[in-house]
Amino acid sequence: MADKLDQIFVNVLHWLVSFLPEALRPLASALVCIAFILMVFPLIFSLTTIFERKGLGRIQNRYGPNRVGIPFTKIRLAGFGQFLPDGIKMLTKEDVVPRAADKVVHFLAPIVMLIPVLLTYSVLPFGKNMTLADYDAGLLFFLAVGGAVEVSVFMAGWSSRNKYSLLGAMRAIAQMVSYEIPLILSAVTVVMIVGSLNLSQIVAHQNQYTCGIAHWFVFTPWGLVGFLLFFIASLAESNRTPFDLPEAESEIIAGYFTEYSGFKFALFFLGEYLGMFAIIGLGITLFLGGWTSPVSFLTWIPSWIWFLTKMMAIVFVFIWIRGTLPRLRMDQLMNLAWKFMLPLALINILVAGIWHYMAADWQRWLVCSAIIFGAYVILGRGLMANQKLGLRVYKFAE
Amino acid sequence: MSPFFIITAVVTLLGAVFAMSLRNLVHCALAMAVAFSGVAAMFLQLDAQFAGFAEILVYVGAIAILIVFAILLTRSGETPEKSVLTSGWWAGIAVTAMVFTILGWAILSSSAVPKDLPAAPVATVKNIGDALMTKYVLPLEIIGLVLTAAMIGAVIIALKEDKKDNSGGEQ
Amino acid sequence: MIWIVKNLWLIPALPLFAAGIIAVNKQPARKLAATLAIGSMALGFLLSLCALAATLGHHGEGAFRETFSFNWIQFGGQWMSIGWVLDPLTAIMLVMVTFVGMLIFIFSVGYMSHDKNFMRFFNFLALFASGMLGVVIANNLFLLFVSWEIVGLTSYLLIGFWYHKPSAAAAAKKAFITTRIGDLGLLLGMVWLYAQTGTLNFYTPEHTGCLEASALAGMVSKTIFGGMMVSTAIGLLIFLGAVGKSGQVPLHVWLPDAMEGPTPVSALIHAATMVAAGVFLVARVYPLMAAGAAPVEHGAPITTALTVVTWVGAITAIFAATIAVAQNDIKRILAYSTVSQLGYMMMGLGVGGVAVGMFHLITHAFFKALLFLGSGSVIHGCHEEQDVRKMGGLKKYMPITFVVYAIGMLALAGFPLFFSGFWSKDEILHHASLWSVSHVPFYLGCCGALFTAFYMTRQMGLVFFGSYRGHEESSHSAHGHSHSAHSSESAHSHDPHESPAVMTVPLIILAGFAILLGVIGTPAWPWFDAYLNGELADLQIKFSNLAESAGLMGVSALIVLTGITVGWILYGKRQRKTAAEKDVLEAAQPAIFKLLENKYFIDEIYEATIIRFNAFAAWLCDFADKWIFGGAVFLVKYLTIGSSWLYRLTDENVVNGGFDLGCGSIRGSGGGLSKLHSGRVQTYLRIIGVALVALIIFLIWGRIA
Amino acid sequence: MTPLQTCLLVSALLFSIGFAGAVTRRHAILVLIGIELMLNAANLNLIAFWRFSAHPEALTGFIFVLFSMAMAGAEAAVGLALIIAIYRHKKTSNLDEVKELKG
Repeated sequence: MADKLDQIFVNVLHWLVSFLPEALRPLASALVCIAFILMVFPLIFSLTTIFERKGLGRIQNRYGPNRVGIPFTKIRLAGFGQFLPDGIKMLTKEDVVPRAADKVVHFLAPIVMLIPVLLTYSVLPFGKNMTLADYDAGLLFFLAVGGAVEVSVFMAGWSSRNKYSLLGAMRAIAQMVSYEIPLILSAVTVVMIVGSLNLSQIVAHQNQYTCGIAHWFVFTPWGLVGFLLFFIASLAESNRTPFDLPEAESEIIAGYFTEYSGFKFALFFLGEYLGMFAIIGLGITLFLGGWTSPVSFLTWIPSWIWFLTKMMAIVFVFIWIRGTLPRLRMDQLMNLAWKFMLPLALINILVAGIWHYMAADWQRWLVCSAIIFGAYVILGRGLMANQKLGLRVYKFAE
Repeated sequence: MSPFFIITAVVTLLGAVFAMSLRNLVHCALAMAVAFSGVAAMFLQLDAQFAGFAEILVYVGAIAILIVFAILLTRSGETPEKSVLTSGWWAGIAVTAMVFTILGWAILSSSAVPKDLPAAPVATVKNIGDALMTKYVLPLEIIGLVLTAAMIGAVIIALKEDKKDNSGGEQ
Repeated sequence: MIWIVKNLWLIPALPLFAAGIIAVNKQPARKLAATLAIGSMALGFLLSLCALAATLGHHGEGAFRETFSFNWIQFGGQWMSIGWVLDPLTAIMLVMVTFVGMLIFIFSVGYMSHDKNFMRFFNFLALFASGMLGVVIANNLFLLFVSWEIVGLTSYLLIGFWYHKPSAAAAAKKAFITTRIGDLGLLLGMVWLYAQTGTLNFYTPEHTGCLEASALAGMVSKTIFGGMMVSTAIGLLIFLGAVGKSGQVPLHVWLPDAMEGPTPVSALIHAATMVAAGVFLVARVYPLMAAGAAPVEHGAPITTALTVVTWVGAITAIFAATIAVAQNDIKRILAYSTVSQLGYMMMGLGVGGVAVGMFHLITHAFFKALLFLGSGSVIHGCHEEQDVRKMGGLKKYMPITFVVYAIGMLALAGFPLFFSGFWSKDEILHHASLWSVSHVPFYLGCCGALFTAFYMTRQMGLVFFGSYRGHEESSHSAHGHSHSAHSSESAHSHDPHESPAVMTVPLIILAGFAILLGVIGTPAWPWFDAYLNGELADLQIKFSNLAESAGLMGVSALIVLTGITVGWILYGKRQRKTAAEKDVLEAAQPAIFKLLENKYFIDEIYEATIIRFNAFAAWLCDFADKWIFGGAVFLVKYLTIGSSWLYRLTDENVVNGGFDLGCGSIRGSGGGLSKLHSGRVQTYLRIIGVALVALIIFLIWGRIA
Repeated sequence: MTPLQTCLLVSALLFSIGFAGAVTRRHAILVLIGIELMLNAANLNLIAFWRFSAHPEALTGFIFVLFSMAMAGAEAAVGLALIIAIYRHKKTSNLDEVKELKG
């Protein structure tokens, strides 16, 4: 029964495709999968926007949206009906294009944004046997395609002919390029241990249990550090607080999509959130065991539920961080990436190598933890060396 | 040849033509990104999955962005009013024509071309990694060294060198 | 294998580490230096006791012998292995060296307390101890040689410790160079031995070492010129090293001069241990020396090598003893006494075997260290005065020193029955009297014993009896003689004073041993002999043996008593009045006394012969260098100058003109070509394109053709 | 035409387009873009030869492409740094005006 529930989507797909002739089946199943992804993830996106607004509201001691429910009834759904009027409003707004803008590029930018983001979903394993394109070099595909988002950001920023947009775009690109390096390097550790770039194999490698605890990589010293680095880098990659300088509505008025409105803005918005989901999904796959259960007695819960649960948990952490931390300065942003995360990620690769080649007993835990801790302390001190941290003095406020 | 291949080839060549002929440099760079994506797609068609992904990662993700940055840093993002061609462009066209003619002639007249299509080769990541780490480990190390040297060299070349500006608040 | 065998290396390594740590420490850290050095020696002493216990606990066939070797470096296809051996010889030497060394280190803390180079001193001392212990434990002539040279180096450094004194620097050089002559022999012997046996290990578990039967048989069977066995020749070369180190005639000249070093150094290095290393070396390679001899029922086997050893020892013994009679420096007397006693040891090795020589070595180490330290105490007490004529009556001022010094003196003189020196010397004389080759060494030894008793009594009489004669000197040279060490004391008092406890306690301990050690080697209970030969099982007191040698003992006792009596009459009862007064013997026999005082003019003879020859050779070389080789160089120089002048003429007039012409035309054509070099990248790119086309055409065309 | 020849022709075209741009356009960055296109044409060539060779399992052409990509990255970084440096010195990136090395 549990197995049936687990494989319900796969079986439905097989059933659907079985009506077609043999030659068309692969194409048809791909199309069905794409349709499915296009249905599910935008839905999650729209729910997440409400979730985020409500969460932020709670953190900031407000209510957040709590009115809109099912029309013509008294059912309010705690405000979760809000996304529908929001979406309708967004899609029906006037599409304003600046006169000086480079029209073609301006038009293409949101599309170029959305395509690579959607492409990345093709390699993520959402559940057992639920990978759309099980590439041998899946991780490389994800990172390569994800890198193309930068082009769209540039296109948006440059084509708007607006200095805020351009500034925002340049900031975004600099930030993405910088944080892509620790992101990739922290993923490399997993590749080293698993010996494959295939995401399904990476998940399968973590789908083992000792004493009822899963072999998630986050439970190892290098994996923990890798996950934290990956987590920070993915915050930056998805332009979330505290790395939201490119959008910084209080400084440069939403950055590279200042000049976008209506449908195009919705596309950007969607693209951004889908990118966030994708990179969280990758983080889950690499370090948190993908669709596997953390403890062996919970394996009866369907794998896709696990995946979505983990994803939403991390989305919640993202929202929590957004409500908690202030925005970084540009120099702090760059220092963190180049002087702290990059060396730590490199050392983490070394540690993963040591982990791989040492015998599996307590000594390797000790050695690996010691190296990482030492590196953390030294790098942290290096990062803090030139910064006079202390209570802020408000010169003009009083 | 499959229709997919023809489509990608056409997209690639069109992207290349636009990259070389548009007046605005940013458009050129974007067209170049299209051409590179097309080349990557062709790699995929030729069963070189890894190379295709690497192509996207390197060219679209890195080099295109780098070029865009260089365009903005040299303040050439605007469409120029003057001619965009060199003084001796006609000679260049002539030489290009010669080059293409001779290349095409060489390709078409070559007899050393296999007629039959061999089976799709296996280039799994594992094979590539094995080859890189065993047979080609020396070139790999050298390429690493070259990249490091290039990075340091690029940083040094692009550094501001005049010491007079150091006192200013420029960051 | 017993753990101590495997860890025997720790004994030399501990002082080595101590030396290293002292060397790298910040300078004024006296406590650390002294603690480290003494601590390392104390630990070494404990380990040595363990080693001794291991050898004592052995009950089996033959002597206890365990080795531990490992490969060290590779020469061509062969491995040089080094290692260590534990046998009774090693064990007894280890105990002696570490124990005496420890006591002397403790003594040095007091003696050197005012020296500002205290740390350097302890550094060198610890290094020396490490080298010496290395010599002792070595199971390999190579390791032995290395340690031997470390010992030589530290000896050099310590003799020249007060290098600002020219005499000390000269003495250091002399010691170093003289012992080098002997070491050359040792090195040659070592190389030859390696060539013959293919190994330098003394003993191996497989019995393939160079001192074991198979190797010895091979060397005995070969002869060189004059029918001399190879083993004998090698043995004699090695013995040359021992001669240098142990100050045997004719290489003894450095040892008395070495007394320029601080007194603990004299005691440790130049009396107790290092100079005994030569004796130890001969004892170590004794199987080589004795190889090829016909078996004899009593005493040592008779071979050419051992005969040479005996003769050299006997001559040294009497020779040095006579010189000692006429010396006035307290340390110099002891130095010649040391040379003489080393001669006895050599003689003992030659006539009686390892046990006889080694027994005297051990007893001598204790009482000679005692005497040297006692003299150090005296010198320290008398404000660095070393001339015995300026002492006198110290019995009153320094009672403890007097008692222990008297014990040492009686032990050295061989006072009957109660002192260790008597038993060990008597054993040598006993064996010498039974030597079948010649009786001359026995008579020489007896004369030496007489002289020994005499000069020691003389020294005692001059130093401790009568009245103090130091005032007359110091009263008018007090300012020139003031030492920083004593500046804190009351200025008017120049009386000698007793030394502090840190100096006297080691003296007392050593004195105890100087008496007691004789017990282990009496003819009645020849434990030492048996121990070294590995016959520990059946030991009981045999008074019959005592009776057997009673006659000789009587003669020996008579000789000693005669010497002491004569000495007492001449120097004890009848005290000299002033320091400047002539010596009694000088008054009686001025010529002989002069000869003895000047050490038989050996230094002068060396000066006149070897050194002059050396200087002549050096002058010859200098001459050749200056005129013959130098002339050739000058000739070449002028030839070069002349030819270069010629070249210049040619160059300026002929070559340059041609080149100027050529350059003009090349510049013209270069100007033409540089038009092609437009500086435009794209022009170049076009040219490359054309070149590509040309290349492809060429390739395809060539293929078709 | 065999598939290999098709690939080679496409590659030749790509090369020629890149070459044409590199020799006719005035802006230094465009020359660089042209060179990148030519490099890509070469890569395409290599991949095609690898795909249609008798022994593709040797991976020679494939690995060659990877190395050539890495070289291209290095080349682009240094080339763009040079262009920026030239721009800073001469306030232009027009190659017609950059001819200091004229003989």
